[in-house]
Amino acid sequence: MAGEVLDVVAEDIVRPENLVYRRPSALLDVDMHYCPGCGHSTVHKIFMEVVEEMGIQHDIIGVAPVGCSVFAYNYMDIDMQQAAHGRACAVATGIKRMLPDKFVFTYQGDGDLAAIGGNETLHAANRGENFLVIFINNAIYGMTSGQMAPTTIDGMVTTTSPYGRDPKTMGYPLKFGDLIAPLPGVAYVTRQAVNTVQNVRRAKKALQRALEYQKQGLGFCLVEIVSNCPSNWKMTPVESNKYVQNVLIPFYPLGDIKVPEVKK
Amino acid sequence: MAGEVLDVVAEDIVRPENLVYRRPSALLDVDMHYCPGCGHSTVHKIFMEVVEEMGIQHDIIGVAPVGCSVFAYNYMDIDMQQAAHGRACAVATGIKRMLPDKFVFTYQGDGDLAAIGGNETLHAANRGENFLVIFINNAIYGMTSGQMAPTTIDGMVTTTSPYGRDPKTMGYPLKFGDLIAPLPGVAYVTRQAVNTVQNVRRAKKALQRALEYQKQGLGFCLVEIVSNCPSNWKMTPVESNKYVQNVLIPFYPLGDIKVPEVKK
Amino acid sequence: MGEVKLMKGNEALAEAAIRAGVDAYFGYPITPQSEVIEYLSREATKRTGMLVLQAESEVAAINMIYGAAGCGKKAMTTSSSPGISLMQEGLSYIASAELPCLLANINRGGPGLGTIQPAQGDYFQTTKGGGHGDYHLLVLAPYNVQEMADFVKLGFDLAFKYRNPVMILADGALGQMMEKVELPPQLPRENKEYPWATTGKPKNGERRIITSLHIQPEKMEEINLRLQRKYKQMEAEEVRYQTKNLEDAEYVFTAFGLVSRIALKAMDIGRQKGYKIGWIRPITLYPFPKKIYAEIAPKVKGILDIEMNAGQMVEDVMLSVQGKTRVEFYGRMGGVVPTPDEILENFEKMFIKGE
Amino acid sequence: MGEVKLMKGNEALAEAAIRAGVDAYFGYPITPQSEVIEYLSREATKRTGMLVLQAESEVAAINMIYGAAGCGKKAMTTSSSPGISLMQEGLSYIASAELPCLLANINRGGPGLGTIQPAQGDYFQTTKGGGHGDYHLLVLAPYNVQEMADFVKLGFDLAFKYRNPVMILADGALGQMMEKVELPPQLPRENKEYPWATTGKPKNGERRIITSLHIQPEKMEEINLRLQRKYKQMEAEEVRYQTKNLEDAEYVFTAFGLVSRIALKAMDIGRQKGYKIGWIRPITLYPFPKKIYAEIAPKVKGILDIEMNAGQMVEDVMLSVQGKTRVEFYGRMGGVVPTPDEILENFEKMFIKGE
Amino acid sequence: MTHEAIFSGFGGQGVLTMGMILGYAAIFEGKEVTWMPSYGPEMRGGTANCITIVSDEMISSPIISKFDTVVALNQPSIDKFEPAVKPGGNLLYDTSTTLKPPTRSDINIYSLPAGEIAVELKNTKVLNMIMLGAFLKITNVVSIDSIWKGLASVLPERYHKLIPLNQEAFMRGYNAITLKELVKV
Amino acid sequence: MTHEAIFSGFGGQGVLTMGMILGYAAIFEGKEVTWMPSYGPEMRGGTANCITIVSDEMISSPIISKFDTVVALNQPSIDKFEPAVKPGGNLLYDTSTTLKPPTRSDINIYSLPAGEIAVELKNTKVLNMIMLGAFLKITNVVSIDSIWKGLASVLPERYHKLIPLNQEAFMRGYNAITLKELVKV
Amino acid sequence: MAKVVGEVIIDIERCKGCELCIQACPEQTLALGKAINHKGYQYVVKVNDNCTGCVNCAIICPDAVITVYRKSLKPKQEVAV
Amino acid sequence: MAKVVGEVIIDIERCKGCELCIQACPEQTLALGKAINHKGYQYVVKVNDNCTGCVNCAIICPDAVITVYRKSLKPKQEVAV
Ligand SMILES: Cc1ncc(C[n+]2csc(CCOP(=O)(O)OP(=O)(O)O)c2C)c(N)n1
Ligand SMILES: Cc1ncc(C[n+]2csc(CCOP(=O)(O)OP(=O)(O)O)c2C)c(N)n1
Ligand code: SF4
Ligand code: SF4
Ligand code: SF4
Ligand code: SF4
Ligand code: SF4
Ligand code: SF4
Ligand SMILES: [Mg+2]
Ligand SMILES: [Mg+2]
Repeated sequence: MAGEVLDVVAEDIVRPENLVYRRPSALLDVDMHYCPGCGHSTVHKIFMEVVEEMGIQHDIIGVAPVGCSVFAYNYMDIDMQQAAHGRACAVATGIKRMLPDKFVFTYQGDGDLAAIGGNETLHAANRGENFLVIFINNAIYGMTSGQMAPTTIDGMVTTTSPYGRDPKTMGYPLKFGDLIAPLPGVAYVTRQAVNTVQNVRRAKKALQRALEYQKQGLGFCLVEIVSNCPSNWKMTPVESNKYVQNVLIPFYPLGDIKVPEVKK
Repeated sequence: MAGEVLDVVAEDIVRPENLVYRRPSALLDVDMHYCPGCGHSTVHKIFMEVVEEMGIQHDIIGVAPVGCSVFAYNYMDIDMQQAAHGRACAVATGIKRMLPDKFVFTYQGDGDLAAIGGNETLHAANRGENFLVIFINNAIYGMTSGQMAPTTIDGMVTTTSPYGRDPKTMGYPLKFGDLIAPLPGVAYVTRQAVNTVQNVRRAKKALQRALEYQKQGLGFCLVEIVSNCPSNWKMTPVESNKYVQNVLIPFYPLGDIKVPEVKK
Repeated sequence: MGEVKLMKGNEALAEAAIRAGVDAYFGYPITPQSEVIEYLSREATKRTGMLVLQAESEVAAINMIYGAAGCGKKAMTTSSSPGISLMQEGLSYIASAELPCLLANINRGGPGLGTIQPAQGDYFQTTKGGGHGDYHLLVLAPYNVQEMADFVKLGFDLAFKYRNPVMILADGALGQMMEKVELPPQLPRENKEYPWATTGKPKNGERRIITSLHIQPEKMEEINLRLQRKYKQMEAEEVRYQTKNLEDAEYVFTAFGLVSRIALKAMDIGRQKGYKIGWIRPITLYPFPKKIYAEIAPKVKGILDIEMNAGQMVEDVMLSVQGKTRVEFYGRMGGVVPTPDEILENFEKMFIKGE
Repeated sequence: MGEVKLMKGNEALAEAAIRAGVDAYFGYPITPQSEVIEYLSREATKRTGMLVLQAESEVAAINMIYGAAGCGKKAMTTSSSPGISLMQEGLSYIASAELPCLLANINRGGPGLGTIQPAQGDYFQTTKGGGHGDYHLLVLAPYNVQEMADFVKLGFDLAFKYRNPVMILADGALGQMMEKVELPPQLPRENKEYPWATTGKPKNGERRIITSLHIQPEKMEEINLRLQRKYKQMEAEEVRYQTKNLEDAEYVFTAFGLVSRIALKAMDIGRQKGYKIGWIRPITLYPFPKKIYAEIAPKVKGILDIEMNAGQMVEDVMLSVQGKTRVEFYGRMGGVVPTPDEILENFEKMFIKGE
Repeated sequence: MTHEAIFSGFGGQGVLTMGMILGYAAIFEGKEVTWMPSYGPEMRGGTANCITIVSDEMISSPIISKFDTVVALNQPSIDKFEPAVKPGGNLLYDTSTTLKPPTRSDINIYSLPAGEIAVELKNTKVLNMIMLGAFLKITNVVSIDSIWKGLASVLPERYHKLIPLNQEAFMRGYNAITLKELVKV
Repeated sequence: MTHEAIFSGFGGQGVLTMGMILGYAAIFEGKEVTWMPSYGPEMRGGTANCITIVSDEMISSPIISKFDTVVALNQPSIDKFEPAVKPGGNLLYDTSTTLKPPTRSDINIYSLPAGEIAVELKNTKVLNMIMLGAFLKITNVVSIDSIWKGLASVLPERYHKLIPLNQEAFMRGYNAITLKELVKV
Repeated sequence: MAKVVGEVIIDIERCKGCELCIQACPEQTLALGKAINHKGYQYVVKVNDNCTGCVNCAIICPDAVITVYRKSLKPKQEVAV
Repeated sequence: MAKVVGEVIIDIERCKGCELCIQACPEQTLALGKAINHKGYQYVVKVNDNCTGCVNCAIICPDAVITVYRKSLKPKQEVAV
């Protein structure tokens, strides 16, 4: 074996000083209920890496939505509240206004954030509430088994658009980040993905930047993550990540939509 | 008297053939409850002129909001429904989807449309619902006696911003028309006013255009009217119209924000 | 006999809606009833042209219903507990404006986000008026999949008869389970004009106004009196219930919906053990079948009311009985379904052991 | 004696909130209670640093309360009937997640948009749970401006004692009228840490979760059982009511809130006419003071319940009385307030003439 | 003793303030008070009124339909509330703007040209104080001293320089009324 | 006659379909049926089951906790539902994936290597039909003919070409079971 | 050249005295009168005959109080024919 | 020149067999095994020793199943010293 040729065995490598990746400590040591390959898990993981790296595990309060990530609080080892469907931004407003020195974030699906919760999201953004919204856009209602979401793209088949979404009658796919970016209360809007290694790295950086901005009190930050739902898209995880790349990202291009003006 | 010099007396002039302006017949022959000089009345009047001129009094269904114009149905001589606060666009969706061949409109204040009703307005716009929204922006909650509205401008004193609106904590004045204009379902967004004779004429034209677009099935049309609230602004009607001109219009500039692409 | 199928309760309800010639469904997905909108999305428009629209929220959905119903159309929605809570303002408006429409609440375990398992914790909300002001929904409680289908047309008939919202209250199990169902015939969508409906001001007639605002209290009181008369009429004409074994009953089991079937089984087991148990199942929860309870009360030793909640219908039973017999309650909560054995055991504990 | 002022009920409530050291008010204007947010906007922040935030809607407001209450802060809102209906989902969540907070419903005439005049049509919604699932608000019914002020601190004390939402249910007149009020002393905003509150995971301790989701029915049933135990405890410890002239009473007038004062006047007039009338006013509507009714029932010829609605609290009176005496109801609706004469006249019609 | 009064007029005439000043005055005398405004959209531009009850005992209903005294500042108020005066009660109105005076004979009717007096005082805003003066002369519910205290409580600090003018107006109204033989029913 | 069964396995193994085919078959025989799936988030990736009751009379409770027959397609299902078999009832499981076989002695335990048979048939999707065949052999609740009809009803038209394969699988399961002396309790 | 003359009819019971028409009239034809109407508003009256029937007042009037007539007057001789 | 060698530790009970790591590995070190874990998933196993510790698999793994170690190997002689 290769190892032998170089005279190195696994035990030589598997040593604390050689550790280059481990599960973040802020992610609880339990199984996540998400389907195999689901982007929710990936985002949980990288966000907890950020929390760990910034050393803010005791200074952050999260708001879980109603959606597949309703159980986020079972995995993130931080104080959390579970909000009614769509109301995470209102709940986060209540928290942040009471605890302005703490980090606050919401974690929401596209149905939660942009359908039923559109108004709470819009107005929190417009008030410039100084918290972070992590917006998982998987173009579908995951938890309720695959109905059309505001972000479902043109022609996409879901259980409530069984013949493909027809924007003329069902509404157009909504780019919520683009919608609110012009509001003066909004500091940072970016769209990321977790379908490739590189995208995961970038998404993590975006989450970290958003928390830095929050620390500086710059206002509302939205990190949208174009994600997958292999179960309801009826694809394998690998296929689903390709669909993200080839179909979703062209419609939801990645990158920063708004960045704060540099303060001097 | 001048009349005598020209040998003409009032009776010579006041003849049907000389009539150049009369109260529109689609406006019921009753007093309106609005305060003296209130723009709501003006808009009611010109909209009923449009309805009369287009001959669609029997083919239009209106939705009244909750706000000072809740009683719109007492003045407009057409079929109307009164919607719960903020839900006019949902109600109108129900009507228009059932009666696609009729004209449908909502008539809403800024609190109704942009605060509590933000989500219904946003999603109706995004679905491209083929109806007209008449949006009376008087920068205040009129009916409930003068609280801050989403459109209240920076520094403006209201009963809930007694020291002037501070956008940092109370949110920024929201330009709802600009917000939704980019949505593909939206056909027409314009901002008008009724504080001067010329502006009244233009506003009327805009309302008429919106109904023409609806006839053509172009989608969601929003006619915003920057209006006054002398009572709650604590001004005379004349002062209030000057305030519209000198303070509000500079922040809410008049003109078309989006017009439909010409179909050929 | 009509077409017989094995169907989920939610699907049977959806299929029945198509066959009843319903004009519009506005709804928002929620477990355990999303099959309704899914089924309709697949089937309805292509078969009858019925409109099926996924609203942005339950708040929007109920107000779309308001608009459509105000045009005299048959409009409906379905949801489950939290979603129904969001509709309370809209329902109060609809009841006040006297618009006919149909709703179904496929009740799950609460309060809060709760569970998605079957429950009956929304009885109070449904029958006493979860919204503001004095109004009532007419409430139908199916106990099998057949009734999930049958109550759609019945519901619309009653809704239009009274110009009042009708609610089908069923627990999550009734939505999810499959049973044999005989489907009703396909009716056409009738394009009826109603004199009160806003469809464009008539050329020769008064304009129509749909409103619930009557700023003069005296006028608003008149509206209320009219509503109250309507409720009285419902009490006189629409009470529905089912009974078994009341003739020789010394005890009565009572329950609504699915639980009534579990109680029925418990009754059977109890009878085998020699207890003379009878059974009452209210079908209309509002108007509540007070009379049958009042009649049976003096003749029995006690009534055991069983619900999947902390004790809600039992108040209506007690109000009917007026102290004329002992009323006891047994309930499970949060999505737990009681078993027949458990019911009987508790019956024995309450009524037999202590005697 | 504290500072005495002539104040509107709404203002007294607002002033009392500042003095109780409340941390946050989230609300949305609605007649007849907008004075609360207006008063607070003027006074609160500059005096105690209390947060006053005009939310975009009642739905947002109640969920902001959830967030703030979840941090262990004293958070409150006020609204009136339609606005309260919109809060039902949020209230069910708050009750289920066991968060303490204070609400006031300055009840107006319904259903629907209704009127803005005083009414009591939201009794059912408030006491039986207008939201989904088995939960209860602890409900306080003030009958004068003094109690509008006093019940703020009391409400928060109870809310934190039970970790349960508390609702002040008052009609529009109580909000709008001015009376003499003795203001409570200014208390500091206490920056207490609660072990259940999410303020950042403790360095040496478990993280805190505020949730109402318990996907396993058995777990959700446990939550429900805990809630039910809490309600039982409230019934044991928190029942409040007031009586007059029960000693020799042959009849009882009962009513809550403002109407109880009108009933009191009717009682006085009645006594002058020689009728031995007593008076009961429930102060807590939930838990309802069942016992006093049960005790008095066998001793009197009848109870007349008067409400500004179609008959809601009367059901709780009847449930308490269990058929032990005659219970009659007299009500006005839609914002109409009954007069003392009218009450007495109806009393005579029901109880005296027929005798 | 309990006195049940209603002050009614156009919005903007200060009728709510009349009741408030009376209310505060009564409080300073240790009395109980309830003050109940009409509220709602009809306020807007239209008429406004407030029921003010002053009593030595706890006041039960703040909303009543018959009054010991009605003070009407305009014609619609006379029309609306004349029938609501208790037999033997008082109706006070301003002759300056009245076209159709009250006609009941089972009540005491008082009037004064308050509008004209206000014009004399060069401030139409004090019309309500003139009427309140007249009201007090008729009813004597509280002392004039208490009214001064009530006035100071109701008037925001920054307007306290207007107190003398208001007092003058009040006294003009007070003195404009001659108490006549009371109607007895 | 009433038969109360539960079919349980991983999500994706087609356990819900087993109950549905049985249900349809029963309907064709004029029987009453209730079919109650487990639903909820635990479905996702995890286990799934459905209670299927077939009876000649109206069926009361569709949710029951004790079963005449448990059909377990994986180990967790055996672990969970072995205690829920009524004394004297049946437990049927697939030996192919079982590490810890059931142990109760007051019930009839049947097994077959359904996984292996499926591999032989070159289609692991038919595992559920194999198990259903075995179930029918044991319980004899409906006729095989009715099962064929039920199969046709449940399978969407476009998959009807797969009917023969499914029938074969069913019969393989049917024939794999030898009925033994019944436990009597 | 023909001269244009106008006449306005004011529905005084419906006028709310907002004065917007007064502002809008280029001929200063309108002013607030001294009298009040049944709703208690001081209403608008004509104070000269310069009205040209330009309709400004009617267009700006929120309450549709004003009806306007306009006539082109031919030179006197034509009338005399 | 130093060669970099890596080692991955797979928490097989937590692996859901989504195969994303397999796709992401530049060295084809990972593949789905035949066995299933307690949750019923076929889990990932190492199939060669080419791992360079590039961390790709760990970064893409949604469930944080993989721990990675990396070591720079000095040329043999140094080891032999
Ligand atoms: C008031 C209310 N309405 C509806 C639901 C049902 N529901 C739960 S999650 C969800 C949508 C989930 O979709 P999304 O927000 O996109 O999250 P995902 O599961 O896709 O991550 C819905 C409609 C609910 N729980 N509450
Ligand atoms: C659910 C609900 N919340 C609040 C209100 C009270 N309310 C009535 S009108 C209104 C706002 C009016 O402002 P706007 O929409 O700007 O209309 P305007 O009166 O200024 O024309 C409010 C908050 C209500 N009726 N219903
Ligand atoms: S249903 Fe979709 S979004 Fe939800 S956990 Fe499964 S894959 Fe993820
Ligand atoms: S309150 Fe304002 S918006 Fe309402 S009618 Fe009066 S002036 Fe118009
Ligand atoms: S029509 Fe023109 S000129 Fe005549 S009064 Fe009106 S504004 Fe003046
Ligand atoms: S604009 Fe109209 S309402 Fe205003 S003063 Fe002129 S006529 Fe009267
Ligand atoms: S660390 Fe890199 S090389 Fe090693 S297994 Fe993972 S992806 Fe492959
Ligand atoms: S990415 Fe993780 S969960 Fe997926 S197969 Fe690889 S190790 Fe298993
Ligand atoms: Mg989603
Ligand atoms: Mg406004």
